[in-house]
Amino acid sequence: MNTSSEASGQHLAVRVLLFATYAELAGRALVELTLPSPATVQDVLRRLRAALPGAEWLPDQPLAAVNRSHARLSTPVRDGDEIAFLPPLAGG
Amino acid sequence: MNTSSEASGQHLAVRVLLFATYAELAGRALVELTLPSPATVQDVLRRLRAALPGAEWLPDQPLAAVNRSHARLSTPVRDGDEIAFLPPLAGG
Amino acid sequence: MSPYLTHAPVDLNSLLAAVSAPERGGVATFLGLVRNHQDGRTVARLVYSAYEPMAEAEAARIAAEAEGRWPVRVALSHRLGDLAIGDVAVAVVAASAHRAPAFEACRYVIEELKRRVPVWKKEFYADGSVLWVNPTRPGMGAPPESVPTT
Amino acid sequence: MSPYLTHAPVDLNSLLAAVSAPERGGVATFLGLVRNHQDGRTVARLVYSAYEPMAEAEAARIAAEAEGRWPVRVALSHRLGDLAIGDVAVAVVAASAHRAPAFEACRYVIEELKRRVPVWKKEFYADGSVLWVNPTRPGMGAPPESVPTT
Repeated sequence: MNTSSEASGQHLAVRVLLFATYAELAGRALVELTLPSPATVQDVLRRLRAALPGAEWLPDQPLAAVNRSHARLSTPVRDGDEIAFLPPLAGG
Repeated sequence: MNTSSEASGQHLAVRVLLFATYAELAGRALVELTLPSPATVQDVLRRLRAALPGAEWLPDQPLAAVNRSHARLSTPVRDGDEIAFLPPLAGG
Repeated sequence: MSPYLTHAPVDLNSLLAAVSAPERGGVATFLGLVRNHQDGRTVARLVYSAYEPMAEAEAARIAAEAEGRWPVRVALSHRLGDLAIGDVAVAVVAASAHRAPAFEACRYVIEELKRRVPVWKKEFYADGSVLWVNPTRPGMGAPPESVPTT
Repeated sequence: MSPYLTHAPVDLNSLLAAVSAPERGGVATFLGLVRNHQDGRTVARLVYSAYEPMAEAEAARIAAEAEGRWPVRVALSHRLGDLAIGDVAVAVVAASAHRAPAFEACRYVIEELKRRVPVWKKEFYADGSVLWVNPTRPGMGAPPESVPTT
């Protein structure tokens, strides 16, 4: 947590969605998080692990999506974004 | 026509089938031919052209089949064989 | 194998049923439908005919080749007689435990059917003309490859 | 495009109808059926779930990519919820004037669907065990390629 940016009020709020195994590991499918700005998907993952027991079981480099498109861990996130961590896909 | 083999009685009879354009060109779909033995598909084609007005319109190297399998013009034919000349295939 | 040639509409569901099994999760299918155009002409209808006993034998050989080369079951059917635009002329179904062999076998079968099975197509055009389709003629489909002989 | 996800049985005929047109004579189809085995275990049933809005968006992107890359129309559908052995889980249909682009587009779409669309499968085995299927785990299907990101 970046105290100086918190003090300056530069924060962003994101919705984090978890699915399948990840939702079961974390015990939840939806988490609302607030982070210092700027932030990346990697920062969201780090904050999620700290905030939610069970999220520690998520892998270090999960598939991720921002606003319903595939994203990298380095992708920046903005206030109001919908971040999802996706277990290995198994459609079809 | 090989007079000596005819004289010796070494002949073979084949059924010749024509399809689609070839049947229309020749005006017939079935021709029974007798040839001196030994003979090839090429010999059958030559005899067919001589025997049947309209068969002259068949190409020099049509697709051919002997007993319902694809064959070359050099394939030998035997007494009783079913020889077919096949216009360009257009299935499917 | 069920007969390849039929004078009735091609029944895709019965082909699917013929190859389905609990261990075969991937099914690739090809349907050849009567198109409304051929080399810029408008097709009104067409008639398929065949050297029937050879077509059956050759289709069975092709199916056996595919089943020998890939872990698949295949089923195939070609309609003869009068067809209208949009009718299914030919159907090929290949089922396997995985999708790659299903696709490869399906593609193999339709390519070989077109190359080797003695079926012919007479097209009736909107302008009143009639032609036996010749895929080897320049501008009339793809050139043929050589046909394997015995 | 109609919705990709459905809780009802996949309707192949309506997919075929969606892509059919008089000028499209070649239709390639892939059906993914529920298999009865996975890595040597006997599967009794399974449940598919999805990140639904993203799955819809990604499926639409894949369809648009295929239609941009080949002269085809594609239709696709994935079933969610409880499925039994032999049920159709996913169907892809690609129609074109000729068969090569139909096959290529169909194959492209199913490969991309598997690689990019957020759908998950929980399998219930005959021995009572339950697993979320992980195609990236050694011995459990093919390894994933990288997923394109925005």
